[in-house]
Amino acid sequence: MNRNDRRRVSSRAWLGLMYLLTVLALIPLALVLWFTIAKGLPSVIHPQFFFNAELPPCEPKCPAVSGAGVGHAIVGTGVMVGLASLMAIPIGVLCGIYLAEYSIARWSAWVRLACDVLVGTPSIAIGLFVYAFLVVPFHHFSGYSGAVALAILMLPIIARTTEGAVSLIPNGLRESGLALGLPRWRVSLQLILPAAAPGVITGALLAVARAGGETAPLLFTAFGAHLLVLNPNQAMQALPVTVFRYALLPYKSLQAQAWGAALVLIVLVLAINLISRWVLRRQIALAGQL
Amino acid sequence: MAVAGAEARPVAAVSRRPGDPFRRVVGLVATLVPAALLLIILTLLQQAGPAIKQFGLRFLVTSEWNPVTDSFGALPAIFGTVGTAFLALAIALPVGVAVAVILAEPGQTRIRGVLGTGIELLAAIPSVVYGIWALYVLAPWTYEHLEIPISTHAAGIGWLGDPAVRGLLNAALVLAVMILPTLTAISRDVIRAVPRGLKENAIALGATWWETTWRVILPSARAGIFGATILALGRALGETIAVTMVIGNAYVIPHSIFQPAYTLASVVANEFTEATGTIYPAALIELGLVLILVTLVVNVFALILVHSTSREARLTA
Amino acid sequence: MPRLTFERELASLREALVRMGTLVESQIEAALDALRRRDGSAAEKVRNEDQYLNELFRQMREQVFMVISTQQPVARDLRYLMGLQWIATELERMGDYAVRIARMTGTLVALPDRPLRAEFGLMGELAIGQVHDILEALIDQNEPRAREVAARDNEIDRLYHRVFEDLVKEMGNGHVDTDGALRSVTLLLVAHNLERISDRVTNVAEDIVFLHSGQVVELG
Amino acid sequence: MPRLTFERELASLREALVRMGTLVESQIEAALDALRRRDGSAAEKVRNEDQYLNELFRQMREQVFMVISTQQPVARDLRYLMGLQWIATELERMGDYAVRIARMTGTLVALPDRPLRAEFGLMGELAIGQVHDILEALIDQNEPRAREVAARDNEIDRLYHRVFEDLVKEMGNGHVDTDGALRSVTLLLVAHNLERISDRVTNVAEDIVFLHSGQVVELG
Amino acid sequence: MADVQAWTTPSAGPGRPELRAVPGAGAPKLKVDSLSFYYGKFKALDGVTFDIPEKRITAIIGPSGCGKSTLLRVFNRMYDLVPNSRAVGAVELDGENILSTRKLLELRQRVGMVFQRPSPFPMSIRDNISFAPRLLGWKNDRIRAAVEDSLERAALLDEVKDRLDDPATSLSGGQQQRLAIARCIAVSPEVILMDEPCSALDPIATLKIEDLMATLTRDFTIVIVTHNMQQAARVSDFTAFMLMNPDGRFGELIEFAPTADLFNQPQDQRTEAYITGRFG
Amino acid sequence: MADVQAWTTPSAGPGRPELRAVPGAGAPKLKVDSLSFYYGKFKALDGVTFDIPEKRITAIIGPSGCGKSTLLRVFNRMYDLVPNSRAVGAVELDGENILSTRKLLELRQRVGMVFQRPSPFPMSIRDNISFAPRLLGWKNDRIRAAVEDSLERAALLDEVKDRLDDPATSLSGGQQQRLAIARCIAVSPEVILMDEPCSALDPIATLKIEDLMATLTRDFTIVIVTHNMQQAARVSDFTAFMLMNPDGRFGELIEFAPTADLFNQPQDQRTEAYITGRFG
Ligand SMILES: Nc1ncnc2c1ncn2[C@@H]1O[C@H](COP(=O)(O)OP(=O)(O)OP(=O)(O)O)[C@@H](O)[C@H]1O
Ligand SMILES: Nc1ncnc2c1ncn2[C@@H]1O[C@H](COP(=O)(O)OP(=O)(O)OP(=O)(O)O)[C@@H](O)[C@H]1O
Ligand SMILES: [Mg+2]
Ligand SMILES: [Mg+2]
Ligand SMILES: O=P([O-])([O-])[O-]
Repeated sequence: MNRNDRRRVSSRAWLGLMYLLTVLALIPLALVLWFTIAKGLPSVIHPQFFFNAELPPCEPKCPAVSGAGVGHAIVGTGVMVGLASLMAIPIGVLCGIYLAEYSIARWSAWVRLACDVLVGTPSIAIGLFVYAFLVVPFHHFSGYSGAVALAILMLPIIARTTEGAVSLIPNGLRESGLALGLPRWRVSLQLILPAAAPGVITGALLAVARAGGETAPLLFTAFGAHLLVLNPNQAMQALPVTVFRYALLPYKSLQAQAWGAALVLIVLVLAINLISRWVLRRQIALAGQL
Repeated sequence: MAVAGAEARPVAAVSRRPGDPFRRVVGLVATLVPAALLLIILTLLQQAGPAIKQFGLRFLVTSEWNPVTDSFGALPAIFGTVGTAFLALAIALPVGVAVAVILAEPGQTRIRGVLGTGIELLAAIPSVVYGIWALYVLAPWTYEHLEIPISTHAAGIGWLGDPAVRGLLNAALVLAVMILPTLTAISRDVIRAVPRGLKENAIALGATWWETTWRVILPSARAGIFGATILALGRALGETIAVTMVIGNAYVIPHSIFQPAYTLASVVANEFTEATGTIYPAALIELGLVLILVTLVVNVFALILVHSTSREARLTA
Repeated sequence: MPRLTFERELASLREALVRMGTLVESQIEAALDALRRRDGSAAEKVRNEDQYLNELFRQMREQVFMVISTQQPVARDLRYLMGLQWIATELERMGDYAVRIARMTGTLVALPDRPLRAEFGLMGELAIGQVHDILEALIDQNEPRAREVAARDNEIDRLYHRVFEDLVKEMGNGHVDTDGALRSVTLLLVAHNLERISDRVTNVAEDIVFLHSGQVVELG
Repeated sequence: MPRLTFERELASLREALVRMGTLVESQIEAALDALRRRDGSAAEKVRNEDQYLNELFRQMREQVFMVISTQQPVARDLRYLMGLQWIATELERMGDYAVRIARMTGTLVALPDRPLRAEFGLMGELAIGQVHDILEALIDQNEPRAREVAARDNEIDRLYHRVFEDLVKEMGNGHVDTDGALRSVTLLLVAHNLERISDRVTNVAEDIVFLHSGQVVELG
Repeated sequence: MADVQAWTTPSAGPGRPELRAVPGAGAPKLKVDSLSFYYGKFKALDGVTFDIPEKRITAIIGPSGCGKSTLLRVFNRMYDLVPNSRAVGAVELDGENILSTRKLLELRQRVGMVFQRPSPFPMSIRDNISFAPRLLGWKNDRIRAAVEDSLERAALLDEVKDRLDDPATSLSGGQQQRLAIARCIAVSPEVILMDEPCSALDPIATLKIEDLMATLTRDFTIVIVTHNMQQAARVSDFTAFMLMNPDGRFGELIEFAPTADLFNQPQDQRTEAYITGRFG
Repeated sequence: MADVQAWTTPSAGPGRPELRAVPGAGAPKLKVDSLSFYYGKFKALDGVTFDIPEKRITAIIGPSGCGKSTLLRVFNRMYDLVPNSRAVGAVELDGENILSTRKLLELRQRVGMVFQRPSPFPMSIRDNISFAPRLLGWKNDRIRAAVEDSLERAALLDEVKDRLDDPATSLSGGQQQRLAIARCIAVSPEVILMDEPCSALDPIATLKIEDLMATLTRDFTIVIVTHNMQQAARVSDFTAFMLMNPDGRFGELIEFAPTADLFNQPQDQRTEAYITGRFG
């Protein structure tokens, strides 16, 4: 077997190995999905799983009561993530545009560093910060503080992905726009940004999904609630918190609830993804051809 | 003629350029990010004040954690955090890059499409879901089918002994699964961004697929993959809930990777709401600070490395 | 696609060439006319006109240069350009012949008058006709026509030889004085030049064939 | 940078041209030699050789085409190519004159022998000398030399006019027979052709000036 | 190049050739006067002086890095994008100094630009052209007219008239470039700058563009930078040859003359060396 | 093109010209025989048949999309990279069929390729060249010799000899392209394929490469695809003109002849139209 044959064979071997690893990487996904559905579905199919927002009084000693719902948690997550997005997305996008369009500016280097550090900042720490900054002064947990925490969490993600997407746009587009005598802000916001839409959107979605799944920053900001709350100025429940709390309780029924909540959470997150992609498909298609 | 033309003008005019208001506006908005970061650190410093005053640097090197006697040390938590993170990275990196290489192969065959979306789905799953899955499915399984066999075979090797249902390894495994998508997604994009010419040239020179990938493509993508790694590492360090659920929450430096441990984040998550008094919460907040510090160190370190490599990266791009 | 600029250049070249052609034609006509009418001043005029012809030729050649160096023509286009240039050269030479005839007229005017033999008229008409027709063939790119025109060449040759023999005989008959000899020789050279003109026409015909088919042929 | 291919093409063209030149030179020499020795077969040979000259010319022209269409020369390069081609044309024409002289030799051989007057020898040498020297000027790209060679033209003209007058007088003196007249006229035409050759040399000189300086000049 | 026949005094090296010697060349549209340009410390252009005649095509040729693009980008102040770059000297557009004007947007509407790679905006063909007019707040019918007209003038209308709403990116490279031209003339500029507009196209598309340029000179003054000497020779009426000064390391204008002259009788040794490919 | 003088029977349209009519052209190196090529359903080439003579430069010209690159990539089986593409017919390299060989690595060592954009590997100049030899497991001194030699032959040695360990990316575009050539001849192939090797370079670098090619023909058979007709005319001994069949939408060989003939006396109307720019 001469050298070239050996090379051929080893190449094949490596290729096989890599495919193997890829499949390996997908096993957890399959398992997670499978178990979440298998364990979550039974409790989800009860209608009162959603609507009966009552949690039995657990103190001092909890009789197992089934049918406690997660409706309020869904609402809570929706409200807080929504508020957070309202805060984070515009700022994040503008920030990203600044980073990309004026990357030569010295200040942008610092902003970029701040973003990187903030992305790396543990969500729990952000929770602590918001607790100290918003909860302590107002003496009560609130949906607002939760939203702020999530917003801080989303901000750097959106900024960096936006920057990435915008700086991928060929410079020719920018120059063509400016050469037509258009002011810089129009070019950036009305020409470049739409062109970069796919990247920006994926970034925003990533952030939303991340925020939707976050627990730690909410533990001491929104804290959680047993009832349906619409006023963000009070403590609010969020799906991840529900999962976290119930899962760790030694009651089978509540653990079942946790699984159900987890299922709902996954479905919601994926739904956000798919829907928004579908809504923006034309823009994505156009920009995709660049 | 030219000279005459030049003299016709009293002074050669230097170009003036009007200011750029748009730049000032977005610049201002962008400033919010550093501002937020600064605010976070300052607030936490202020909140952790009492603990810092009391323990000073000892806090980082002592291992005791006793709310009753109000004596606190962060060492075990730091160990747990760093340990889980790097263990997770060690597991996830090779897999992630391998997947990225496969996904980056040209030609959208169906199977690759499936794999790609699969990986992206991994990213979309909330960490708490991983947590509960790990808690009720992964941990028991690994206990039975990994930890016990290994420990029995590797009897005598201390850090591979004493299996436990919840422990360092399980936390690391969960983390590995959670950071895999980050690694893969970025690495894939970086590898895709490697100019096709490089690959074609290598192939045309009679290199095999593997030689091309290993000697040409991956080196070109080095800088980018490194960046992805750092991002993943940061995520692993800060990850709270999933870890909290499977790490076993034992405030010690475990003698075996199977043994329960604790991470900075987990401690805060578990104890902060019940924390009373002045020192106790302050200490917890200081843990948060330490956590930020660790991530900060990692990031800055990374930035320096990236800067040194990125010059090369720019050349190779 | 049409290559606007290049086509424009070609057109203006063709046109310039035609201008040259017509001028040459009139020059020959004028020269022969002067010869018939023994008109010294007219002959003089022909000689001056030639300056203009040469200038046209110079410009034409220059323009060909510019077109080649700016438009990088190949294949048919290049052949066409070169062909035009060659033809221009021939035309310019024909102009020279007209001038020579005019000079000889100058000589003859100084000599005692005698009736001009008919062949000269014939040869003149034939030559002029050839020049005229070859130009037409060039303009409407008519290759067969060009060949036909070239074929008429031997007609002129025949006349030329007859004139030649007659004149030689005349000189040989023993009673010609110097003037007579000079006159005969001069006329002989006139005929010679006319014959050369029609040779040139043949060359032009060959060039026309070339610039359309790319074939190098020997006519006449 | 050198543009290897192009330079190679140019070299081979220059060389081909020189080959033509030397051939022309020998042709003229041969023709005059035949004339002096009244050698009909030698004259015949000159006429056949001309075929080869024409072939050389055809090939040369073709090669110029190929170089222009494949190498897109501009400025000096283009001038140089065109110049070479023009010179080739002139040389080919000189060859034709040699052939004519040979033909006339054919005529003379048929006539009673008479001593050839000295001017012919002189004119022949002058002409050949001119051709030879102009070729040298071309090869070592010596522009002043070319001008100088062209200047010698009037020398030949002087001789030509002397021969012309003498011959006319001779015919005018009243006792020449047809043969004599024919002989004189023929010789006269020989002289005429020699004079034309030196005119061509002038043209070549002009071309040389052009292909080096790009200036269009009128010499002689 | 009918004018060129009448050209009497070709310019001697740099300096401004006598434009009035060219009948019909009209007044100079752009007067460049001892223009120097700096990228920070680095001097990219030095004392460039020449006039660009109105409604003619002026080509700028020269080896890579000699400052062609830089010069071109001075004419519409594109260099403003480059931090601490600065131009010294004077460039007059119809007598008003470009370098000192604060009316940038107006300037760029008067001086359009077409770039090396056609970058169609990610929208429909129609929107590509109406983009700028709309933002300039034109009336709808005026915009519609402008779209028609500019497509027409860019020799693109016939090919796209029944697919105006397809994405512009679905066009071929050559069509995209003509679209870029249409987009640029939609705001009816007076000068059109082109930076190697054909270097990304195949020969056929290139010749199409060249023909288009020939027709455009009826209404516009065109300045084109091109690597391709033959192209400069084919399309332009005047040619400027630039070179990187070997010791100073800055670009300077070596020769400016009518194209036909420059390619037949270059006045400067270096020009001849360059156009005959004997350079460097 | 001394040979060409002696060319007697120019080819009539497609089909294989009599190579033996060209003295010194030697045996055909590559015999292409009724080659068709498919990208999945799409037929990119149809019945291409001609011979590529040894140690000569053969140019392939034609409008964009007519299948030039495709044809070239058949010669070293690059198309294997494109999923479900397939070649039908026969291409013989010294008599052995390329299409059916399983020894790809060996084939690609015998048939090197240079691409449009020079893509130096992210390593030092030296390593770039020793890349392939190392894979072949050559001894170190042999590799060192190969580096020297190929740089020498690529006319690059003088410019880089004292910076062999700098990153290859620090070279200029033209140098990078010559490096690519050096890298390709390091394993001493018999045939070199070039796909628009100069379209990313400025004219000076281009002429450098062209001269280099002229010298390389001493040892190599070169096949070059180029958009630039003038370039094909300048460098090549033989030219193949390809065209997209209007109705069939597949590329076919229209004419193959010695370059000088093709550019002076094209046998096919379409060829003439293309080279004179009257096309489409
Ligand atoms: N943004 C910039 N910053 C600093 N130097 C620059 C910049 N742009 C160009 N240069 C330098 O200015 C000089 C001229 O650049 P320019 O692009 O004008 O040359 P060019 O003639 O257009 O080259 P090419 O023909 O390759 O486009 C070059 O040496 C280049 O390195
Ligand atoms: N990977 C591919 N998959 C499908 N079709 C392809 C692929 N590559 C090329 N084609 C098609 O094959 C035809 C020929 O392509 P090819 O690149 O060979 O043309 P070309 O002559 O090289 O064009 P250019 O001169 O622009 O490089 C084109 O119509 C192209 O669309
Ligand atoms: Mg440029
Ligand atoms: Mg191609
Ligand atoms: O980072 P988490 O809060 O999702 O564990």
